[in-house]
Amino acid sequence: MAKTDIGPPDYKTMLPPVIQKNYGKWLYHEILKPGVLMHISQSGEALYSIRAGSPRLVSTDHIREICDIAEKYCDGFLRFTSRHNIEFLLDDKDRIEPLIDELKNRGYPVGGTGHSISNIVHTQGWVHCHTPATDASGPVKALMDEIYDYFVTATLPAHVRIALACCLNMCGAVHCSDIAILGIHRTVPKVDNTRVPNVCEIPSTVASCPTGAIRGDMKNKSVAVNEEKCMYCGNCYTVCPAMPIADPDNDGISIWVGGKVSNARSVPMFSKLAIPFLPNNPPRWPEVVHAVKNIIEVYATHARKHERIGEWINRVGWERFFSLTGIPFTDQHIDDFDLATETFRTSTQFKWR
Amino acid sequence: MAKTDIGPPDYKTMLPPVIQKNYGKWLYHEILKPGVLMHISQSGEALYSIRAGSPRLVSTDHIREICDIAEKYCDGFLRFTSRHNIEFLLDDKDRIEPLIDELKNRGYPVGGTGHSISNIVHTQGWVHCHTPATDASGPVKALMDEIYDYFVTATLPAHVRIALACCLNMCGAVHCSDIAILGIHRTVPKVDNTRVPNVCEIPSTVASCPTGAIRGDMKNKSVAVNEEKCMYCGNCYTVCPAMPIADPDNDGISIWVGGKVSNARSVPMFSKLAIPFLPNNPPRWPEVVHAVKNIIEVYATHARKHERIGEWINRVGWERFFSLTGIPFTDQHIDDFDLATETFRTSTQFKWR
Amino acid sequence: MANSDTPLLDELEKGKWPSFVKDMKQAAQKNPMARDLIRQLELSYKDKIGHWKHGGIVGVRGYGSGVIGRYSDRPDLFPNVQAFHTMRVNHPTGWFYKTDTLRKLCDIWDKHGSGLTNMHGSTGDAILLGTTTNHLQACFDDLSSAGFDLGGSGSALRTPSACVGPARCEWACIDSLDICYDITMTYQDQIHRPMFPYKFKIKVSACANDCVSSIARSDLSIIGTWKDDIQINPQEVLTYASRINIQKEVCDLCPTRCMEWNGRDLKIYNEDCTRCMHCINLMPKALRPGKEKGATILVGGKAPIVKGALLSWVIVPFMKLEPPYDELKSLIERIQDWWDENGKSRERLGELITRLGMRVFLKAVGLQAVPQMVKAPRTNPYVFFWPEDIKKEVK
Amino acid sequence: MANSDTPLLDELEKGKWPSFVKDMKQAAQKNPMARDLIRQLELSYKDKIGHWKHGGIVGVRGYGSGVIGRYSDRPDLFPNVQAFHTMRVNHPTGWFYKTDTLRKLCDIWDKHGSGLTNMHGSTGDAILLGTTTNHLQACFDDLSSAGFDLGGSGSALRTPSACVGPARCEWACIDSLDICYDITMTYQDQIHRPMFPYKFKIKVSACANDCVSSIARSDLSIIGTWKDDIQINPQEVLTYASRINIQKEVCDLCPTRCMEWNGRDLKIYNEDCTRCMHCINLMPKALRPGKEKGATILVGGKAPIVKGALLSWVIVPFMKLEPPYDELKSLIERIQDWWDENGKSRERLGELITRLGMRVFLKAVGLQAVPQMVKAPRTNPYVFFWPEDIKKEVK
Ligand code: SRM
Ligand code: SRM
Ligand code: SRM
Ligand code: SRM
Ligand code: SF4
Ligand code: SF4
Ligand code: SF4
Ligand code: SF4
Ligand code: SF4
Ligand code: SF4
Ligand code: SF4
Ligand code: SF4
Repeated sequence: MAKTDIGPPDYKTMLPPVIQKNYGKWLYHEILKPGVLMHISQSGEALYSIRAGSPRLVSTDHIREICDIAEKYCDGFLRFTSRHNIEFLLDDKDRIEPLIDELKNRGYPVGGTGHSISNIVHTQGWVHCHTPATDASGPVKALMDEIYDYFVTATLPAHVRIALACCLNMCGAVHCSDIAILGIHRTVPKVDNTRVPNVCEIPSTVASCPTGAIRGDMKNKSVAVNEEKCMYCGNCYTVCPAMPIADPDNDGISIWVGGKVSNARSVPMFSKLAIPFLPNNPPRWPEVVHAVKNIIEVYATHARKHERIGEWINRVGWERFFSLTGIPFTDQHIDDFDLATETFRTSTQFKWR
Repeated sequence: MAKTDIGPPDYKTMLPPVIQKNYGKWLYHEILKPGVLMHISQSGEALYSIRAGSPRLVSTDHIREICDIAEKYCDGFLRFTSRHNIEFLLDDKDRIEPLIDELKNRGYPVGGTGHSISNIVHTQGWVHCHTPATDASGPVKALMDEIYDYFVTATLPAHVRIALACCLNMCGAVHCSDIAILGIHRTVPKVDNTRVPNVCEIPSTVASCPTGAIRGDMKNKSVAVNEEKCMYCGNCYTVCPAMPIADPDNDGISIWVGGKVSNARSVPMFSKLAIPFLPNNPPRWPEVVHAVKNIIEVYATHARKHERIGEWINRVGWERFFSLTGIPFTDQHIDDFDLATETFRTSTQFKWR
Repeated sequence: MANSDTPLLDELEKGKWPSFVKDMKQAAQKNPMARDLIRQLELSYKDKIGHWKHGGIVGVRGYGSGVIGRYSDRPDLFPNVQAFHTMRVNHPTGWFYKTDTLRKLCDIWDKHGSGLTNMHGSTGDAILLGTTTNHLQACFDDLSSAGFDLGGSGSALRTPSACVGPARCEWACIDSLDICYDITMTYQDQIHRPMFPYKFKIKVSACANDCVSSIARSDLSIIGTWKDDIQINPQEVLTYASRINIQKEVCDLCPTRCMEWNGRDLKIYNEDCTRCMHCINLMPKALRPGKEKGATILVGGKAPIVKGALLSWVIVPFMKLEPPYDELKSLIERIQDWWDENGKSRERLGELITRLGMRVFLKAVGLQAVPQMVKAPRTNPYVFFWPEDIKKEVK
Repeated sequence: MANSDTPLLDELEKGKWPSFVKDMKQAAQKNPMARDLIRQLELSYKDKIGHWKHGGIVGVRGYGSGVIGRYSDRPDLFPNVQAFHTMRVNHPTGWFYKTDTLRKLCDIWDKHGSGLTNMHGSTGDAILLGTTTNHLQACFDDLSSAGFDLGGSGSALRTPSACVGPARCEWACIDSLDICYDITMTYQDQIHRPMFPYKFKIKVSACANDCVSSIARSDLSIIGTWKDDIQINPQEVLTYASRINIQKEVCDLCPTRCMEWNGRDLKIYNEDCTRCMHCINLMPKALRPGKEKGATILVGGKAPIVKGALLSWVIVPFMKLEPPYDELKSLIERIQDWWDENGKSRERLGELITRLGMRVFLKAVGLQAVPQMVKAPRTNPYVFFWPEDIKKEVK
C-alpha cells in the first residue's frame, strides 16, 4: 500500500545551486526589463528570474514544453508564482535573451513584473465547479488578450492586480484585488421539495443563509426562501443540492475595484463595488472586457506614480471615480449588510462630482 | 385656559439692534482676547460678545444677576451658547473692559473661546435623574476648578471639548467629545420578581437589551438576566423599573477620548475608550480629575497646532497614546459589540509603542 | 459652617469655577424644595447612589410631553422633593434673550418650582428643575401667558435647536435660526403630543463647523454648505501671511490638499474642496464660503442605546433652503411617515434604516442614490436586485 | 475547423494571451475525458450555465480530503466526464521545481486522468483536473511512490503556502519556506483528515509586501517584520537620488511621514515607522529591513461566506521564528483547540472570534491585550468586566 502523510517533495531539493548557496543572503534586486528580475547576493552572485504568463489551465504537454525550455536554458529549474506565472531561474546572464526569444517564439508573454498587470488569479467556472455564475478561464483569456500590453510592459502608475471568482465563495479571493471580477446570481434558488427531505439537513440549510432568508417548511419537511431577503449568494445550494440557483438569463458578472493586500504605503483594503451587473456574453464577454479596460485607462490617466487603484480613489474620492469612469452609481452600491453603517458618509465633506 | 402650541418667544424680538441691522451680513470676526469676540459687518458695524462660564445648574437669583449685568452693559441683551456659557452682547467697545471687570469681580470666568477648554456639557446625575451611575455637576465642578486656566486662556493646540454623561443613555452626547466622562454601572440589574409582573411589559423588556441578555421567565411571569451577556447598560431598567442596576460599590466613571463633531480638517469622529473604570469618589472625584488632566497635559505637550485630540492620536497612533499617557491597555479596550471587527488591526502597520 | 448638614457638597463651593452648590444653597434659602434637594444630594454623595425613583408619567393638559416626572425614594427624609418634576421650556431659538423675558421665566419658576434651573439642558431647553404635580398646570398657564411654551420629551419631536448662525456668524450658509423657528412652529403638535415610535431630534448648523453638534445628536441634521467656489480676498490673504504660516497651518491641514500657496498667491482647486471650513476658519477675513448656498441633509444621528451610537448620514448632498422651506418639510414628513409606519417601539430612525437597508429607505422617501451618500461603496457581494432588474424567467 | 464542434470556444484560441482552449484541445487529442470536457464546456458557453452536478464525496484510502468529487449533469452527451474528480496535489513549498519531478507528475496524470491541470489552484495546490472514481486510488499510489502527497480539502487544514522568501528575496524577515514546510509536515494528519469545524488556512509571507496574500486569504497569517531600525546605506541613497525623486516618491508616500530628506541625508525616525516596506521597495539597494527579525501573527482572514469577508487581525505583534517553531506551533494548537471546542459547523475562526468576542478568545489562548491589536479602541460603551474586577456585593 502507498505511503500516506509523506507531504510534498522537499523544496530544498528543488532549488537551483545558486539559490542553495545564497539562500537568505540576497542583498538587492533590479528589474532589468519587464519580466526579468536580477537578484544579487552578498556573495556577488546573481540569480535571474524570467517570468512568463500562463493560462493556468494547462495540459501535461504544455508543462512538458515548459520543462523542455527550463532544461535547455535553466538546468531544469523553474517555479510557479503566487499568481500562476512561470519563472525560469538561471544564473547565466548570457542565456537570458535566447530564453526570452524562445519563449516569445512559442507564444509565451514575458512580463508581469513591476508596474504591470500580472496574471489574473482565477478559479474553475464552468470547467469544473458546481456553483459558478460565470466561466473563469474564458473571461480571463478574453480580458488578457485585450490588456496584453500591460503585461509585457510596466507603464502603469503601480501594480494592478486583477482576480476573478465565478461565485460568491470567492475562491479567487478577489475581495482584495485592484480589480475584481465576480460571478453573481441574481435570482433566488429554486427549492425542490421532492429532494430536500432526502438530501438536505434542514437546520444547517437554514443556518447557511447570511441574511436569514430561509426558514424550515415543516409541512413539506423542506425549506422555504423569503424572496425579499434572499440576495442570491448560493450558500444554501452549497449546503443543500436541492436548491439550484444557476439561471442562464440572469447570472452574470459584477466588477469591484480598489482592493489591495500589501502593507506598502496604505493598509490592506477590500475591493468595493463598481458595477453591480454585466451580462454573461460568451465566448468573449465584451461588456466585461470593455468595463475593466475603461477602469484601467481612467486610472492610468489620472493616478500618480506608485498609487494603486484604491489609493488613487481614496485620494480623489469615490464621487470622482464614478464621474471619471462614467459608471452610474445606484442604490446597490450602498451597503445593506451587517457593517453597512460604517460605509455611510458621516460628514459633510464630499465632492460634488 | 392657557393657550397651547404657541411655541417659544420669537427669537427676532430677542436680538439686539446691532444684530437686527446686520443679520446675515457679518463679514469676519476676531477674537480680541480670550472670551471676547468681535464680529464686523459689511456695514462696518461691530458686535462684541463676551463669553462667561456658567455652572449650568443655576438659581433664579443667579439668572437675575446675569440680567442685572446685561442691563448694565448690554442694554439687556444676552444669550446662552450651545455649551451652556453666557454671552453678553454689546456694540459699545468701551463697555467691554468694565463688563469684564464686573464679571471677574462677581466670580464669572471669562473665556472659552478659541483654543481653550470651553464649558463641560453635562447632564443631571444624582441631582435629578433615575439612572445615573455617577453625579454630573460634582465631577464637572471639580474638574473645571482644576483646568480653570485652560478656560480663561487659549493656549492649547486646538479646541478641547469635554462632556460628561452620567449613564450610557449619554444625554451629554459625550460620544463625539475630545474627552468624554461617562458614568457606568458594572454589575447586572437585580430582577425583582415580585414587581416585574405588575410594572413591566415582558416583550419590550426583553427587546431593550442590546446584547440579548434578557429572556422571559415564564414560570415567574418575569424575566431572567444572563450574567455573562450583560454589560450593565441599564437600558432594561429604563424600560422596566423593577430591574434596578445602581450599585454604590461598583458604579463609577470611564474616560473616552478623541471624538469631535466639526467637519473642519478631519471628519466627525466618535470618542474611544481610554480608561475603562475609575471609582466614584465624591465630593471631588480626584482620580477622574487627575486622569483627565493627565490626558490634557500629554496632549498639550505633544500635539501640533490646530490638532484636536483625536487628530493628534490619529497621527501618532493609539500605541503612542497609551505609551505617552501611561494608561494601561486592557482587553476591555477591544470592541466586542456589533461592529467590533471594523476596529481590529488588519495590517502589519503599527508602532512598537 | 461648623455643623453644616452638607459637608461633602460644601467641598464643592471651593475652587475658582462657579459652584452649583452655591446656587443650590442660594435657592435653598428661600425654597424648601431646593433645601431638601441639596440635602438629598448630600445623601447621594455619601451613599454614592442616586435617590430618585424611576420616573412616572405626569404632564399638563392637552400635552403628552414637556414634563419629566420624578419622585424621591426617601420621601421620609426629604418630604419636599417627594414629587420633583422638571419642566422643559422651549428657549427662544438660538438662546437669545432680552432680560425682561428671562426675568419673567425666573418669576414664574420662583412662584411654582424650586427656583433651580439648567440653562440650558443638553437638547437646548430651559430645564426648570423640580416642582410638585399640582403646580404643573398652573406653572404652564403662567408660562403660556408670558409667551413661553414647553419643549418635547418622550416619543415626540424634541425641541429643535440651531447655531447662532446669521445673527452673528459670517459663515452662515443658511438661516439656521429661521429654519429652526419655522420647524418649531410648524410642528408644535409633534413636539407636544408624542406620536412617533421614539424621540426625533432636529438640529440646524449653518456651516460645517456644526456648532450645535447636529451630526452627532440629531435624527435629522441640517448643515449649511455651498456649491461654488470659496471667495478669496487676495489682499487679506497677504495680511494673514504675516501672522500665520499659511503653508503649514492652512494648506498642509486641508484634508484634500487642494490649496497651493507660493508666498504670494493662494490658489484653491475648488473642484477638490470638500468645504471642511478649515481654511476659512483660519483666515475669516480673507476667505468666505461660496455664493451658491444651501444645506446638506443628514439623518440617523443618536446616542448608543440600543444598537450603538450613530453619526448622521448624508441623504441630500445639497438643498436650497429658503422660506417656506417646503422641500425640506416635505422630506421631513416623508421620512417621519416611513419611520412611523415601519419603526418598532423605541427604534430611532437610524436604527430602522440600518435594519431595513438604506436602499429601502431611499426608495420609500423618493431619493436618488448618489456617491455622496457613502464613504465608499459596499465591499460585501450581498447585493439585492429589484424585481424589475431581472429578466423574466424562461421556463 | 469548418465544422468544429466547439465554435464558441474556438473564438478563445484567438488573441495574444496563451489560450486554455489550445491546451484543452491538445489534451483532447489523446484523452477522451479531455475531449468530453471541452464539448461540455462548449455547451455551457451556449447555454450560459454550468453542467456539473453538486459534488459528491469521493476519496482515497485513509484520507478524508484531497479529492473534489464531480459528476456531469449530461452524462448522456458526455459519458467520459460522467465522473470527473479533481485531485489536489501539494506542490513543493514555494512552487519550486526541478523538471524531472514535474515530468513525473505529468506522466502520472496522463496515465490516470484527463491530462489537464491547473498550475496552480488558488490555495496553491497542483490541481489535477478530472479523473474517474476508480482511478483515484491508483493515481494516489503512483503519486505517493513519486514522492507526492495530496493537499487539503473540506474541513481540514488546507495546504499551507509561502512566498518565495529567502530563496530569492532580499527582504525576507523569516524563513517563509522552512516555516511553511515545517508546518505542512507537522500537521499532515490535520491536512488529510478533516477534523475541524471548517477549513483552516495558513499562509506565510516573509515581509509586509505579503506576496502570498496571507492577510486576505488565511485563517492564520504569518507575516515577517522587524523590531529595530531600517538599515541605511547612505552611499546608495545618493545613487537612487539621481534616478528617483526621493522626497516625492519615497518620503511623501511614507504612511507615517517619518522620513526626512534634505537632498543629501535620509533620516528615518524609526520609532514612528510602521514597517510598511514602501521606502525599502523603492530603494532596495539603499535600505534594508532591520536586524531583529521575526513575524507578526494575525488570525481570521477569509472570503465573504457566511458573515462577510475578513482581513486577518493582529494577535501577536512580534514573534521570533526559529526552528523548531515551538512557540508558533503551540499557539496554532491552542487556537485550533479553542475553535474546535467552540466553533459551530462551517464557522471559520474569524467568525467564531466575532461571535464570542476578542476578549474571550485572547483569554482562552493566553494572549495579553496590546494596542497593536486594534486600529482604535472601542467607541461603544458596552464594556464587560471580568467577575474578578468587581467588588463583592455589599448586602
Ligand atoms: C514571485 C512573487 C512571490 C511568489 O512567491 O510567487 C513576488 C515576487 C516579488 N514581489 Fe511581490 N510577488 C508576488 C506576488 C505578490 C502579491 C500577491 C498577489 O499579487 O496575488 C502581492 C500583493 C498584491 C497586492 O497588494 O494586492 C505582492 C506585493 C508586492 C509588493 C507591494 C506592491 C505595492 O506597492 O503595493 C512589492 C514591492 C514592489 O514591487 O515594489 C513586491 C515585490 C516583489 C519582489 C520585487 C520581491 C523581491 O525582491 O524579490 C519580487 C518581484 C516583483 C515583481 O514582480 O515586480 N511584491 N507581490 C509573486 C509574483 C506574482 C506574479 O506572478 O505576478
Ligand atoms: C457660540 C457657539 C455657537 C452657538 O450657537 O452657541 C459657537 C460660536 C463660534 N464657533 Fe463654534 N460655537 C459653539 C459651539 C461649537 C461646537 C459644539 C460644541 O462644542 O458642543 C463645535 C463642534 C465641536 C467639535 O468639533 O467637537 C464648534 C466648532 C467650531 C469650529 C471648528 C473647530 C475645529 O477646528 O474642529 C470653529 C472654527 C474655529 O474655531 O476656528 C468654530 C467657530 C466658531 C466661531 C468663531 C464662529 C463665528 O465666526 O462666530 C464662533 C466663536 C468661536 C469661539 O468660541 O472661539 N466653531 N463650535 C458655540 C459656543 C460654545 C461654547 O460656549 O463654547
Ligand atoms: C435633561 C437632559 C439631560 C440634561 O441634563 O441636559 C436629559 C435627561 C434625560 N434623558 Fe436624555 N436628556 C437630555 C438630552 C439628551 C441628549 C442630547 C441632545 O438631545 O442633544 C441625548 C443624546 C442624543 C440622542 O437623542 O441620541 C439624550 C439621550 C437619551 C437617551 C438615549 C437615547 C438613544 O436613542 O440612545 C435616553 C434613554 C431613553 O430615551 O429611554 C434618554 C433619557 C433621558 C431621561 C428622560 C431618563 C430616562 O431614562 O427616562 C432623562 C431625564 C432626566 C431627568 O430626570 O431630568 N436620553 N438625551 C437633556 C434634555 C434637556 C433638554 O431638553 O434640553
Ligand atoms: C480549486 C479552487 C479554485 C481554483 O480554481 O483555484 C477552489 C475550488 C472550490 N472551492 Fe474554494 N477553491 C480554491 C481556493 C479558495 C480560496 C483561495 C485560497 O485558498 O487562497 C478561497 C478564499 C479564501 C478562503 O478560504 O476564505 C476559497 C473559498 C471557498 C469558499 C468560501 C469559504 C468561506 O469561508 O467564505 C467555499 C465554500 C465552501 O467551503 O463551502 C469554497 C468551495 C470550493 C469548492 C469546493 C466548491 C464547493 O462549494 O464545494 C470548489 C471546488 C471546485 C471544483 O469543482 O474543483 N471555496 N477557495 C481553489 C483550491 C485550489 C487549491 O487547492 O490550490
Ligand atoms: S468561486 Fe465558486 S464557482 Fe468558482 S471555483 Fe470557487 S466555489 Fe466554484
Ligand atoms: S441564495 Fe443565499 S441569500 Fe438566498 S436563500 Fe440561499 S443562502 Fe440565503
Ligand atoms: S445620562 Fe443617563 S443618568 Fe444622566 S441624565 Fe441622561 S438618562 Fe439620566
Ligand atoms: S443592563 Fe443592559 S445588558 Fe444588562 S440585561 Fe439590562 S439591557 Fe441587557
Ligand atoms: S455652525 Fe458655522 S455658521 Fe453656525 S455658528 Fe458655527 S461657525 Fe457659525
Ligand atoms: S474648505 Fe477645507 S477642503 Fe476646502 S480648501 Fe479649505 S481647507 Fe481645503
Ligand atoms: S512577501 Fe516580502 S519577502 Fe516574500 S517574496 Fe514578497 S517581498 Fe519578498
Ligand atoms: S517602511 Fe514605510 S513607514 Fe517605515 S520609513 Fe519606510 S515608508 Fe515610512
